[in-house]
Amino acid sequence: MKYSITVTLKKDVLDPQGKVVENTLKNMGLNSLKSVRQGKYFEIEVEEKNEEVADKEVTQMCEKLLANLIIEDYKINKL
Amino acid sequence: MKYSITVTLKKDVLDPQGKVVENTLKNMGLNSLKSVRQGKYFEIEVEEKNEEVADKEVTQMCEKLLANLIIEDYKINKL
Amino acid sequence: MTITNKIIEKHGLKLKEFENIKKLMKREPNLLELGIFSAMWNEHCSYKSSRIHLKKLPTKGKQVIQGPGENAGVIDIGDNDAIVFKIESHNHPSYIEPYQGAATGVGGILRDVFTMGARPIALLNSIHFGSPSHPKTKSLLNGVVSGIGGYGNCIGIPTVAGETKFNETYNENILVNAMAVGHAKKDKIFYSKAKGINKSVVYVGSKTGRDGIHGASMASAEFDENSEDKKPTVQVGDPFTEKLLLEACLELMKDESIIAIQDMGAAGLTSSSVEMASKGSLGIELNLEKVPCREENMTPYEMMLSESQERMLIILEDGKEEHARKIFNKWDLDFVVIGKTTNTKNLTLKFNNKLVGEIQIDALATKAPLYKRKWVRKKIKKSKLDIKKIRNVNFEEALIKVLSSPNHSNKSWVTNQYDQMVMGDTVQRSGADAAIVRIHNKDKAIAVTVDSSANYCKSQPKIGGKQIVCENWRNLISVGAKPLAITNCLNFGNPENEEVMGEFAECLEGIKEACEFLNYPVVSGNVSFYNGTNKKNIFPTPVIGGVGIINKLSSPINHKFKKDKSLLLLIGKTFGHIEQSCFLKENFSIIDGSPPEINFFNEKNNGEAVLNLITLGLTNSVHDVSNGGLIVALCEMAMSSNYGIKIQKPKKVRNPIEYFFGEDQGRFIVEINEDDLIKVEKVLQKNNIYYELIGITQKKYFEIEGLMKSDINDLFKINSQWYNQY
Amino acid sequence: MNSSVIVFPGSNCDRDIAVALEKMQFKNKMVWHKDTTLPKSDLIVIPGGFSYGDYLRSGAIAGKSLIVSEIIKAANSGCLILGICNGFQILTETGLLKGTLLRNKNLKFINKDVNIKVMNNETKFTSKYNLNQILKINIAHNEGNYFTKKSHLEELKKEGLIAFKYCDEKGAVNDRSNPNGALENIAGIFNAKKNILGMMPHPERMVDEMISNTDGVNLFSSLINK
Ligand SMILES: Nc1ncnc2c1ncn2[C@@H]1O[C@H](COP(=O)(O)OP(=O)(O)O)[C@@H](O)[C@H]1O
Ligand SMILES: [Mg+2]
Repeated sequence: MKYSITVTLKKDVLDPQGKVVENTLKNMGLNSLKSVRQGKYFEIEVEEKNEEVADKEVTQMCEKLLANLIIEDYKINKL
Repeated sequence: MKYSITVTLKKDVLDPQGKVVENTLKNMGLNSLKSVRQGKYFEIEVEEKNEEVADKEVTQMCEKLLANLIIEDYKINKL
Repeated sequence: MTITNKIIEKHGLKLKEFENIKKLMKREPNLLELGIFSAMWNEHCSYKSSRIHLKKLPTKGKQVIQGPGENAGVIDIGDNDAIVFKIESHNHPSYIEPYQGAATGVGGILRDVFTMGARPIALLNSIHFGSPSHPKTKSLLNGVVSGIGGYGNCIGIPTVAGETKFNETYNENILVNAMAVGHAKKDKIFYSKAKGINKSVVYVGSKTGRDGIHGASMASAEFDENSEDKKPTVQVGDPFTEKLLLEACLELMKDESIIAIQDMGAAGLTSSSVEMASKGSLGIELNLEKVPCREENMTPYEMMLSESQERMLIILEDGKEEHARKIFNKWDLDFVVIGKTTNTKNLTLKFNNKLVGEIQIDALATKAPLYKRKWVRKKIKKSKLDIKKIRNVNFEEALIKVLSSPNHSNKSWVTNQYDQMVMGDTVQRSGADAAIVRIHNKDKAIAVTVDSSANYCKSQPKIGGKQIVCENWRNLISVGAKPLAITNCLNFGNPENEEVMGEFAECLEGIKEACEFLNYPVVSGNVSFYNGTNKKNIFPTPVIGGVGIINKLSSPINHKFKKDKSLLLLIGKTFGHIEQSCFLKENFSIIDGSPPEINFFNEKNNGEAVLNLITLGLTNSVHDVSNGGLIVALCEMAMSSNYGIKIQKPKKVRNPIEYFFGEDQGRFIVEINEDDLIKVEKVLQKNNIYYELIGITQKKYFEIEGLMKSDINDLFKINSQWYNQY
Repeated sequence: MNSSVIVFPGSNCDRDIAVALEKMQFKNKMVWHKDTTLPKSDLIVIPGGFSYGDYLRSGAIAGKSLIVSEIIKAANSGCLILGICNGFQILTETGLLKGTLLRNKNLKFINKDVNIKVMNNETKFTSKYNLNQILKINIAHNEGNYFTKKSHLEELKKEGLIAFKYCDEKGAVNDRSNPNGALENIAGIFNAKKNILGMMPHPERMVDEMISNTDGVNLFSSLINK
C-alpha cells in the first residue's frame, strides 16, 4: 500500500524557508503571489495488506519520527 | 487561489534522506515498511482570480524556482 | 547489435578511434565494451590532449613521496608525517545543478585523498562565476557556495581557504574547483597498484544507481524511447555516507589488509578496476551480478559506467575478507566481493556466469589515444592605453571603486557558510594570504592556498602561468611557511581549437619554469577542457593549489597590523605596471596590455628574505602585494586590524596612481617594530634586497600624505557591502 | 572526573570535545551509539556534527537510537549532560530539553565567532563565569534558531534556565546581535533540574590560544571543580 504524507509547520511557527521562496518569486516578477509555506513530503510504501493495520503503522511513523509535533502537523493520504 | 505543490526527486536519483529515514523506521520495528522517498512540499496562495492565468503562474514558479527539472519532478494540486 | 556510426558518435568517440578499437580488439566491440572504451578514452580519463604537455612539468624533489599518477600527490613534512593533496574540477555539473554539482565535487576530491590513507584535514576551493549582472550568476553563486559548505560541513572537514571571482568569460560556464588536503603517516600510504593473482576485489560504500551515465544516457535513447529521462546526469551527494566510508576505510587501513585501493570517480567501476589492474600489469575479473544496485534491472552497461558517488574498490590480502566485512558492516556500508585479480591482463566481465565483455587492459589504459594537437603562440597586442587620461582620476574614488567591486569585496559572506574550525586545528582561517592548519597533536603546521589569474593568462599565457605559481608561493611565504609543492587544476576551452591549445601549452611552459626555479614541484592535478559554449571559450584559467610547512608554530604570522607606530617596509621594486590591473578594470572597464613581468631571481630572493625575517621573529605582520597593487594590500592589512597607516608620498615616482595601483610582482609589505629596523635592514642588505621604508601604522586613519585620509571603519564598510546587497 | 562522549554516525566534533576534556583533566571515554551500556560517568557529552547527515531534521534520528534510553536514565539519576550544537538538537529531540531548533533565519549555515552572555552562573556548568560575562565563542550550524512555546519560555525566564544569550561585544541583546533568529537570542538552556545544558556555540573550540581564545575553558573547569 502506498501513502503520501505531508509535514508542515504549525501556523504560529515562523517559516523562514517559505518566506525566502516567497520573496524570491516576487522578485522574479510573479506579483500575484500572496504567500508560500514550505514543508516536507514523503512517499511511503508498506507491504501490510490489511488496510487498518497499515493505516495505523503509517500514523505511528508520523508521530514517532516524521513530524516533530511541537512545531509540525502532518497529513496522511492514501495513494 | 490556493495550490499545493510537491517536488520529488526523479526515480533514479539517489535520495539519501529517504534512505536514512527508511532505515531508521525499520530499526524502530516498523517492519512492513518497504520504501520511503522524501521530497518538498509547498502551499502557495495567489491573488490572481482567473484560474487559467493562476495555473500558468504556478507552473512557472515550479519550473523556474521550486524544482530543478534535471533531478526533480513536480506536481501541482488545487486546494 | 551492430554498432552504428551514430552510436559511436554518441559515445563521444571519433570514427578513427573506433577503427583503432577494432584493431586493438581484433574484432568489433559489443555495446558494453564500446561504453567502456568511451569512458576510458575520453579526455577526462585519458588526458589525450594534455599528456604530452603535462609530462614537461617538474614533479620531483626531495620533498616528494608521490608525484602525479596516483589518486593524489604525497609530500614529506618530516617526522614520518606526510601530506596528501589534490585539486579537481566539477565545472559542468555545477552549472547544471549548482548545489549538488559543487557538493559532489568536494566529495570526489575527498575520496582521492583518503583513498591514500590520509585523514583529510582541510578543504579549499576556487570558484569562478560570470558577471554579477548575468541573470544566472546569483543563483549559481548561492547554490555553489551552499553546496561546498553542505558537503564539507556535514562530513566535518574545515573549508579554510579559496577564491571567489567574477568575470563575464564564465557567464555560460562557471568553474568549481575543489582541493582537499590530508595527513598520513609516511609509512602508511596506500596506492592503487594491484599485486598478486586471485586476490579478492571488493566493492564498498553506497549502492550503484543509474546516475551519471553520460554517453550511456544518450546512446541508450536508441534502444528505449523512455530511457532518456530515467538517467540523470547529475549525481546527488551523500556526505553522511561519505563520512562513514571515510571512517571505515581509515579503520581498515590500520592493519595490513589492503593491497590496493581506488575510489570510484569518473567512469566509476570501469576506471577504478582498469587502473588498478593496469598499474599492477594484471587482469581483473568482475562478476557484475554481485554489484550492489540501487535500482532494479540494472544492466552490466549501466553498472560499469555509473558514476554513483561514495564508492570504493579494494583489493584485499588473502583471508582478510571477514575482518574487513565486519568493519564496513559496523559503519552500515555495503561490502561485497565482486571479483578477483587474474594473470590474463584482461578486464573480464561476467554477468550471471555469462561472459559479457572482455578487453585487454592495455588497450584501455596505455594504448589509449595520445594527441599532439596543433597550437599557436599568442600574438602580443600593443596596449592602446591613454596613460594621461588614467592619471587624472581622483585617487580616493579610484580606490573605493576597487574596494567595493565584487572581485575585491570582503568574502565573509562566502566563508561564513563554511565550517572553518571543525577538527580543532585551524590556526589561520579564511581571510589571510594562506590558511594555516596544525598537524594534530604537534606544534607544526601546514599552510595552504589556491590562486589563479585568468586575465593575465588570457593576455600572455606564459607570463600568466609563471605569475600564478609565484603568487601562490608568495602567499605561503606571507604566513611564514616554506612552500613545498603544488597541485594544479587546468581549466581551459576546447583543445581542438589551436588558440586554446596554444594558451594551454604556453601556460604550462610558464608554470613549468616557475616551478623549476622555485623548486616547487607539481605532485598532482587535473585538466578540464571544453569549458565554454557556442565556440566561445573561457579565458584560460589554471588554478594553483600550494602547500607549505611551518616547522615551529610559535607565533603564526598573518597580514593584520598588530601595533601602533610600527614601521612599514615595502620589499621589492615598484615600477608602476598598470596594464591588466584591477585599477583599470574597475575604473575604466579596460582589460588591456600585458601582465606584469616575472623576475624569477627577485621573486625567489625577496621571498626567501621575507621568510627569513619571519622566522627570526622580526615581523609583526606580512602581506604580499598582488591584485590591486600596494594600496589595496595596505587596505587589506588595515581593514582586518584596528590600525591604519600613514604613508609618505613617494618622491621619486612617476605618478601616484601607477605607484600605488601598479601590480608589479615579487613584492611584500612587512610591519616591523622600530627597534628592529637595524636588524631587519641587515638581513635585507645582506641579501641584496630592494626595499623602501614607506611609512608607519597609526590608529584609526588610513592616510597617504597629500592624497587621502579616511577612517578605516569607512573603508571596511565599503569593502563589506557588496555581497550583502547583491 | 569521568566523562563519556557519545559518538553517532555523522558526529564530527567528537574528537574536538575529547581533546578539550582531556586537556581539562577529565578521564574521557568514547561511546559508540550502538553500545547498550554507558561507562560510569559524571558527565555525558553529546558532541556537535551532523548525526545521520542531519537528514529529516537535525538530531531527529540520533534521538531514536538505543543509547538514548541510557542517557535518559543517567539524566534522571542526576548525571550531568552537555549537548553542544548537534548535541543540543539531539537533546531536544529526545525530550530531555524542551523546545526545538529551527533553520537559521537567513537559511544559511553560519560559522563565525559570536558574543554570548552568561545569564546564570549559579549552575554546575557556569559557576566559574561571572554573571553577565561576555564570551566570544564560535558557532557553526544550520539549525540554531531556538523556538519554544510561550509557557516554556516563561518558565525558562522565571527559573533561570536560560544559560546564554547572543549579544554584541558590549553585551547588548537585540536583533542585530542575534545570528540565527533564536527566540530572545537564546543560545543555550538548562532543564528544570539544571543538570542538562544544551547550547549551540562550541566551547570546545575555545580552549586553545593558538586556535582561537580560551573563553570556553571555564565551562569545563566549572564542571571539573563542581
Ligand atoms: N570560495 C572561498 N572559499 C574559502 N575561502 C575563500 C573563498 N573565496 C575567498 N576566500 C578567502 O578570502 C580571502 C581573500 O581572497 P583573495 O582576495 O582571493 O586573496 P589573495 O589575493 O590573497 O589570494 C582569502 O583568505 C581566501 O582564502
Ligand atoms: Mg595574497
